[in-house]
Amino acid sequence: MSMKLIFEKHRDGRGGFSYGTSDVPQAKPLAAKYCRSNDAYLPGLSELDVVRHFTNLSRLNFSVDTNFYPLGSCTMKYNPKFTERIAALEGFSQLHPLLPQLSGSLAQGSLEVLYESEKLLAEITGMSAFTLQPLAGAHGELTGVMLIAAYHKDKGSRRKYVIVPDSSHGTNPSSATIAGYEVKVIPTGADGYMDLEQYKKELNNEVAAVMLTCPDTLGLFNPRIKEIADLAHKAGALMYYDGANLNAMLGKARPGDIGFDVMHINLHKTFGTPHGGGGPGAGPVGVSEKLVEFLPISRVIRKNDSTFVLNYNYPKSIGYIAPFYGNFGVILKAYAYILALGKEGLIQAAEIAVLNANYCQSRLKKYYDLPFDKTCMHECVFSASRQAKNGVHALDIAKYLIDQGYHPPTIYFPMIVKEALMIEPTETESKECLDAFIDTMIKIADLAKDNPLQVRQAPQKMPIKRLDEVRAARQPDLCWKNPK
Amino acid sequence: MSMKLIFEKHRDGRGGFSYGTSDVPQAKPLAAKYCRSNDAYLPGLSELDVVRHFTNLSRLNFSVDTNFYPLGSCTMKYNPKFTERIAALEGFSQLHPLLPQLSGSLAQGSLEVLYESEKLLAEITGMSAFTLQPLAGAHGELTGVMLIAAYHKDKGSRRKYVIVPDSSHGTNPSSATIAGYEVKVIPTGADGYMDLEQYKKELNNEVAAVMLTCPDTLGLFNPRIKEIADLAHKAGALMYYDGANLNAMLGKARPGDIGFDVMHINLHKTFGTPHGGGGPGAGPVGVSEKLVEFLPISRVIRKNDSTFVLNYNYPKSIGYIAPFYGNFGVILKAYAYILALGKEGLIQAAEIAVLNANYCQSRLKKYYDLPFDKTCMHECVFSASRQAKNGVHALDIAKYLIDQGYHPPTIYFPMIVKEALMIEPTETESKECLDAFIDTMIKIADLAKDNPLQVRQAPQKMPIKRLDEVRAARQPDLCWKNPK
Amino acid sequence: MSYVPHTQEDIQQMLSTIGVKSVADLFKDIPASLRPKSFNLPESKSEFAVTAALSKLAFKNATGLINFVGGGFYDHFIPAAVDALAGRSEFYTAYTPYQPECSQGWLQAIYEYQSIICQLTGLDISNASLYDGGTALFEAMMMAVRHTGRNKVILDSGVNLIYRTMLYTYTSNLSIEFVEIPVVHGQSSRQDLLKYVDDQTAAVIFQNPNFFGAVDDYSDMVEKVHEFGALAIACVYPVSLGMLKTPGEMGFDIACGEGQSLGIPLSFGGPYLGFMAVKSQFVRQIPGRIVGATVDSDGKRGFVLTLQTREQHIRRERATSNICSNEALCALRAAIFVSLLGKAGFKELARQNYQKSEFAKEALSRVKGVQVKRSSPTFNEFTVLLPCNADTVVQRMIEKGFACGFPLGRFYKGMDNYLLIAVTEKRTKEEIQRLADTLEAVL
Amino acid sequence: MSYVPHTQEDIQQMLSTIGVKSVADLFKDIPASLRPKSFNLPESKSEFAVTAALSKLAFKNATGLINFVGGGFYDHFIPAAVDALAGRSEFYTAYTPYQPECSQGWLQAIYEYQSIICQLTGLDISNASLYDGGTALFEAMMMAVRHTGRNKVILDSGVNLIYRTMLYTYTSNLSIEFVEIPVVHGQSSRQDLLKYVDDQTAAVIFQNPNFFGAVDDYSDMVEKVHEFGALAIACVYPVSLGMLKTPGEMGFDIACGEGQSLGIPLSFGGPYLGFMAVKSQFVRQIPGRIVGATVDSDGKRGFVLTLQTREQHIRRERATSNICSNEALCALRAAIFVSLLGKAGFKELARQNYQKSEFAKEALSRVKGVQVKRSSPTFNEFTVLLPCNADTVVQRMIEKGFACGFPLGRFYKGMDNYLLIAVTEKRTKEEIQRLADTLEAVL
Ligand SMILES: Cc1ncc(COP(=O)(O)O)c(C=O)c1O
Ligand SMILES: Cc1ncc(COP(=O)(O)O)c(C=O)c1O
Repeated sequence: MSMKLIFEKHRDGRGGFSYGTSDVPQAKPLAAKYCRSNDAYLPGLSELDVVRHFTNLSRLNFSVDTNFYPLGSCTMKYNPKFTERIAALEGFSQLHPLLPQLSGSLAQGSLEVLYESEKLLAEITGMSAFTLQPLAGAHGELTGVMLIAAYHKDKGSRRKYVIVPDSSHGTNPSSATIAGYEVKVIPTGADGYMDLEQYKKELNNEVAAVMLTCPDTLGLFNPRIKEIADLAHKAGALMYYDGANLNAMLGKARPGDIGFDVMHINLHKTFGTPHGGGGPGAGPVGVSEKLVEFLPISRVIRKNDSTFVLNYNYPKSIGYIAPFYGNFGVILKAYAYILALGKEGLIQAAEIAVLNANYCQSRLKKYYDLPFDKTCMHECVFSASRQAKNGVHALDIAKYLIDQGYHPPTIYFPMIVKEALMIEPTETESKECLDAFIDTMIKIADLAKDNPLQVRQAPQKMPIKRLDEVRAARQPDLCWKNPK
Repeated sequence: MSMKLIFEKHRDGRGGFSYGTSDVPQAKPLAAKYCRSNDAYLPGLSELDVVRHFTNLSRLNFSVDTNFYPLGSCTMKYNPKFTERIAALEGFSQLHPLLPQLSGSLAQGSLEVLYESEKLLAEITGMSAFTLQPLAGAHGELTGVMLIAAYHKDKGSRRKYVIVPDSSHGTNPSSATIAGYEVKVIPTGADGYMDLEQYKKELNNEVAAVMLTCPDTLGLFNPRIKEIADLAHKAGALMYYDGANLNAMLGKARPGDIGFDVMHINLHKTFGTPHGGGGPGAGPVGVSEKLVEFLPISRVIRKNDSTFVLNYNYPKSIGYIAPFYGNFGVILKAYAYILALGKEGLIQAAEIAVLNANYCQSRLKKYYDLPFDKTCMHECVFSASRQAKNGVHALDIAKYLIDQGYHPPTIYFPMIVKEALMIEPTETESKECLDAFIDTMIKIADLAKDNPLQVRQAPQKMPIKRLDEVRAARQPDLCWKNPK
Repeated sequence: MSYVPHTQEDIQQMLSTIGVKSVADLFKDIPASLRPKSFNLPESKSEFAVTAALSKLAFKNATGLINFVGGGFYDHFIPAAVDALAGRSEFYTAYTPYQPECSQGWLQAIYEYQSIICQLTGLDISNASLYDGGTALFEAMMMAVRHTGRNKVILDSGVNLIYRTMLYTYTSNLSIEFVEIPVVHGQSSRQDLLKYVDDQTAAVIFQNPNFFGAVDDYSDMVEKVHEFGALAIACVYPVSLGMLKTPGEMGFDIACGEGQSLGIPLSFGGPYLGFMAVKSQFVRQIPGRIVGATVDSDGKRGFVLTLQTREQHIRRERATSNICSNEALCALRAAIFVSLLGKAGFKELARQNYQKSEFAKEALSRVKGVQVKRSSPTFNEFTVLLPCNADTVVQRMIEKGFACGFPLGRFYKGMDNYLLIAVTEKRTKEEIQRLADTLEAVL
Repeated sequence: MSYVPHTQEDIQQMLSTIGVKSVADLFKDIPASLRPKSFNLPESKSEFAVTAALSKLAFKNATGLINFVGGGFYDHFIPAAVDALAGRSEFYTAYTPYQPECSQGWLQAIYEYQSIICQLTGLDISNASLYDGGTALFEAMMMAVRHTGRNKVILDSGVNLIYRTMLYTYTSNLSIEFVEIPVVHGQSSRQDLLKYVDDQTAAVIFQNPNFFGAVDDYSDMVEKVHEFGALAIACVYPVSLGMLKTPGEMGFDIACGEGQSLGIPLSFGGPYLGFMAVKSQFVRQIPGRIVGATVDSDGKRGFVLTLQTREQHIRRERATSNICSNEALCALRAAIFVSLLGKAGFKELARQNYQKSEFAKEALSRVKGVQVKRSSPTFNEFTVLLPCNADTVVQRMIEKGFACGFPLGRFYKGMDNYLLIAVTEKRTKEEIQRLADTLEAVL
């Protein structure tokens, strides 16, 4: 079933939603020169047809609520339903962000949520303070690097470089560039960790920061992480912690204790807030004591009478990162999630996430190449090189999994692993679910030997087969064209 | 994909929802003789697995929001989403029904909804007053017949019979029996209407009531309906109007004006409230002046100061039909629906429902036998007799439609039409949707000639094929059995 | 709002296909004399306007009272996942699963619901739902009347007055003879049962916990009932079955009741959920829809509506019941609710209701002038005797933010000073203590 | 609550498969010295307890104020179908549609969103969403800087101060030179533009309607900007595009802005929706994800993420933007919102905003002491001059139940007596009249 575009269902003179007749008298119309000459060509359908369109569209997606979704680096855990109910409360959902400008008393509940969330995140990570403004992980990275720049500037040193390992997520080097730095890339050594010698060579007083993911994108915790941090600090550089993989660390290690100076958290990953289709996220940034004064404004302050105020008076602040206080709705859900799990629940999440990943790794390593055979953290990264020899690539494996009802793992990332298959089961999946998935993966490994074509022709059961991506890029068709 | 039962996903020691630790001290346990000896064997799953289970189950259903659903006699129109938002408001959804017993002031909003809904329904139907207590259409019928019995008893006459036409819905004769009457069935004449001569013959002073659907289950409006009512009244019988087909009559004719004494409305059909899987419904009963005193208690009264009270003081009332005020949530949604559509909207609903049905009838009558070739109202009833000669029965047509993504029409009802196909498109379906459906029906008529087997083997695209219904009835397996 | 998709052009094309000039022509069978005498309805309104108007009405209802009112309808917490799942369009906007191939989701869910009801009640067969507790009780009674061919029914007066009134209403045109046996010290009088039960008795009906909250073991009485060939019917509160002896264990033939406590909002009286479970021998007598498992032509398990020959759409005037639309969405909520809680959660729910109610008894028994009735054990509801008219106390407590209980004088003569107090898992220790303190203050 | 399904038995079996004794063994790579110095978090709570606690906080926020505050973020009505559809699990709990075969629903919905944005703005290409209006503006500016290889940016001071502040923040470590041109009598100063625009200019940025609500036709200025080879960027309010001249019609190269008004709740500042549309020549420069149509191996239309070589996960330090997670669910809401309204509904939405705002101007201009600024036409927001400090008036109006507008003194020196008033379609005639009357009373 391929579906018509909603524009293709349009009929002139058909409409859905009605605003009723306006209760105010007709006004003098706006002068024509300020007005658009034609109405926007928007789809006109009845409400039922809009409902049917989007309901049936939704049914074409895999999702956590319907499928196992072990998309590595994305922590696609179960997102509890109850946090939606809270975010929908009128007191939260309909609050205008400018109301605190009218009177401090109008948003005390939301300010308390922000204040308490910051405190909880600080305790979870061992950082001194947080800003909740960044709107996603990458946005947090950018904010973090800007804080680092402000710090160095304040010290009177204009440094030029940011160091990232070659296993890093693409957002890391990109964020560093956008914040005005040049990027130095350190290769991964044979042991799966960043090459320490190379690192030492590159480290000097031109380096502003070292950006690391920990556990890294191979799912490994680098036991020499502290040494790396110490070296950076000795060179006057700051340590940035990409918190995308924080799920594995909850209650097990804190970036602050390790010696990181700045970090972001992907609230939407670690703390289970829905981000269907790619967002919204939230990327709060935590800093160590020496960077607190540079945090974005506003900041929420608790007064002695237990009321909350927004304080804009931080002369060294870098300024505004978001128009207001961050993605409040996301922060609120993450806050509710943290309260529900509590200390034990968060530790359990980390432990079971790691258990699940190691279980997958153990059961699959006979069948797929494991580039670095170590205890992993929340995810394990295989290579399909062995299968690729028979023409069955990571992509083919992904497509075959789709036919079996599984969302594929992340593929071809990290880039340093050929034919990478990055599996992050998360803690909310049961052993039965993992076993069924693993059995399917084993079956694919067998097929790759016995009947590679079957894998390469997948998917067959989906509404569409493989798409022509080259054509998509060469002859871009990026929006529906008005036929008239 | 056939799905495991939720019980089959159970694991001992696994649980979903948690109540947290109780904040009160341990109490002395209840004596063992009052307690169950074993815990109920209920499924233990994580919340995600429960969510995934029911989400994936839902995906196995056709529904109005995903499919055209022309199920005759059921008025499967679009149910607006906004009424859900209203019913979920805390002031409505969390109101305890006994609160008016504590203080009249605690439920003024809900009492107003009930009061105004009754008034609107009375105006729509031309009846004098309504009770909102009946919980579905059939429950309304039972209530109505009980009111009729109370009326006759009050007049000192104990009548024995209720007359129904053979085209009537099964609930009519059943309700009459349960209320203590014997049923007399009048056949349908060659013209598609109740045989008037037969009717006159059966009518006498032993007849308590005549129950009619109008338009009837063939979708026809009987132009002699008034004559039928007059005859009944002359015999001292009351006229009962089965309102299941009221959708066609909105603003076009009112049962009260025609001379009906008692009627029910299927709010969940005509006034668009969701009743997934078969309910909940609501079957308010309206009566003419002479029956008002028998209505169930409580009744909502508006006082001079515009406040509302529940009045239980009606000595001739038949008593309690429901524990409280009816299916309040359903009534509330229907009330919102009526307010949104307003006068014009309701008339339009009737007109377009009838237009859609006649359009289907006109385009299909070349291909399927039309037992009574007349202008129909909201639904048209075909017979698949012609196709049956080639072994393609109504059931086969239904199954083939399923494969094409259509919910089938009602089949084999009304029973007086052989191989009946009862198509009720409703007003919320577009011409494009009808055309596509009609084209499919025509294709089936062609296949019935050219390739009957293809139709008879349907469905092929569903998660299951045709089921063994005989086995289901002969070896009933009606609940999951605890394996231990 | 209008939900009609037709453009003027559509209408014209359709009319010409039909071969008539105007929509009015389609209504020509309705004689002019039968056209509406009036159709005075308000004008169409926007979604926003209706939402705003009804939100105002919602605000006119009491919200935020701390609730200790039960009386058969309870303020339990409903996990958010219940709303999310039951609200899925494919459940919400389908209808009765007449066509199994495109309704397996619904059919399996109902089968699971039936299985849960069987597990809770300890009986063999459940139907797919009935309207509510009261109509379920009526259906159960009629089933016994049909089965035994007798017409005398013994009603324990611990059965909710609302339900007893419904039974009387429904049978006013039938020849059923009722006998009520009294509740003595909160429990049903064995002596009176023995006095009245006989071989003319079709059914004996008990409620557990009874309306006053009292819990009993009815096994001895059920045995007596069976000696006379009558059926024993239990009206039960499902949440209590996480702890209490089941109807099945006590030997009851039929268990039924109100399922609202299983994840269904109070919603001012409905929609609720009538449930019914019976011993297997009554499989062809039980009213209502039933889903059964079977296999498809490939031998794969699937589910269908079954045993339909009992029902009105086939059996017409000889059907076991006239029910057609039932309360499927509420049954689905119940199935989801119980599945979310699971074995352990459901037990814990019952436990916390019991514990908190016992704590409330303790707290209230320390209030001067309040006498907690303790003649029988209770589950989560109990009666207290106040030193003055309960109605007045209730009014004062409302002003303090409490719906402190149901004043029994409303239902029972001579009980004007009694209050029926329900304590669910939602009530915190602090709220219960505050109830006691506030009561002390207003007395 | 715990959302972990593992039983003790599961854990034991899994550990033994892995070949370790305990879960702790899995964390052995973390040196003891790096274990948390503290992890002082509250205990786990039940869903009910968390819901109850946060409901209390929600109540501490203002609800029920009649809202006339805009400032770039508007109180529009959101049809219930938007929530119902965007909340569908298969949309809600999926992620970026990297795998097109199991994500066609998302991909098509984004393609439709992109098409809607193009229709609204009159431009050719839209991306799949950016974080918010401010970051979208930053991305647009950087695109111009990259494209032109220049680093001077001219900013109209009618651009929301919040966004201007964000631009300054983001560029503090980059060498961008900003020039602000003043707003004179509510409109952007042509004279000043001519003074500053030159062949070093990368971009000129306008906002329409500007922060004071003033509407302009920027065509003449865009022409000038283009004469110098610079790009013209418009920051626009989507709802206004149901009436106002589009960025495309005025010749803008890039349109961007805040999409909150398209069916996204105010929610105290987010999640919101940054949108961006550009002329087709910038197809390979636009930041963010983009969905394109293509065909599958059977020739059937399907949708994919395309032009990914612009993006960070491929291009890394040379990407056009660092964005990864975006605001997809908000974009979906916008697509559904606009689809529900349709052509006619969207136009009517704009019309009612305009009409009601004009009515409010009339009503307020009759209030003694209030001066409605009328130097420029406006859409749904306008400024008034009060006879006293706006802050004080705002306080008094809050007590009367109104959030009567944004006191401009908070953002602009010397504007302490000015109030910025927004009037959306939600405000009724009666409410607007009451605003005027109450203002009269408190002044
Ligand atoms: C390791 C890593 N870092 C950073 C990011 C960027 O986070 P976001 O998508 O929230 O911007 C991701 C996202 O997938 C990631 O996996
Ligand atoms: C004609 C007719 N009458 C009565 C009923 C019974 O209504 P309900 O299902 O609401 O009990 C129906 C339901 O399908 C019907 O179609």
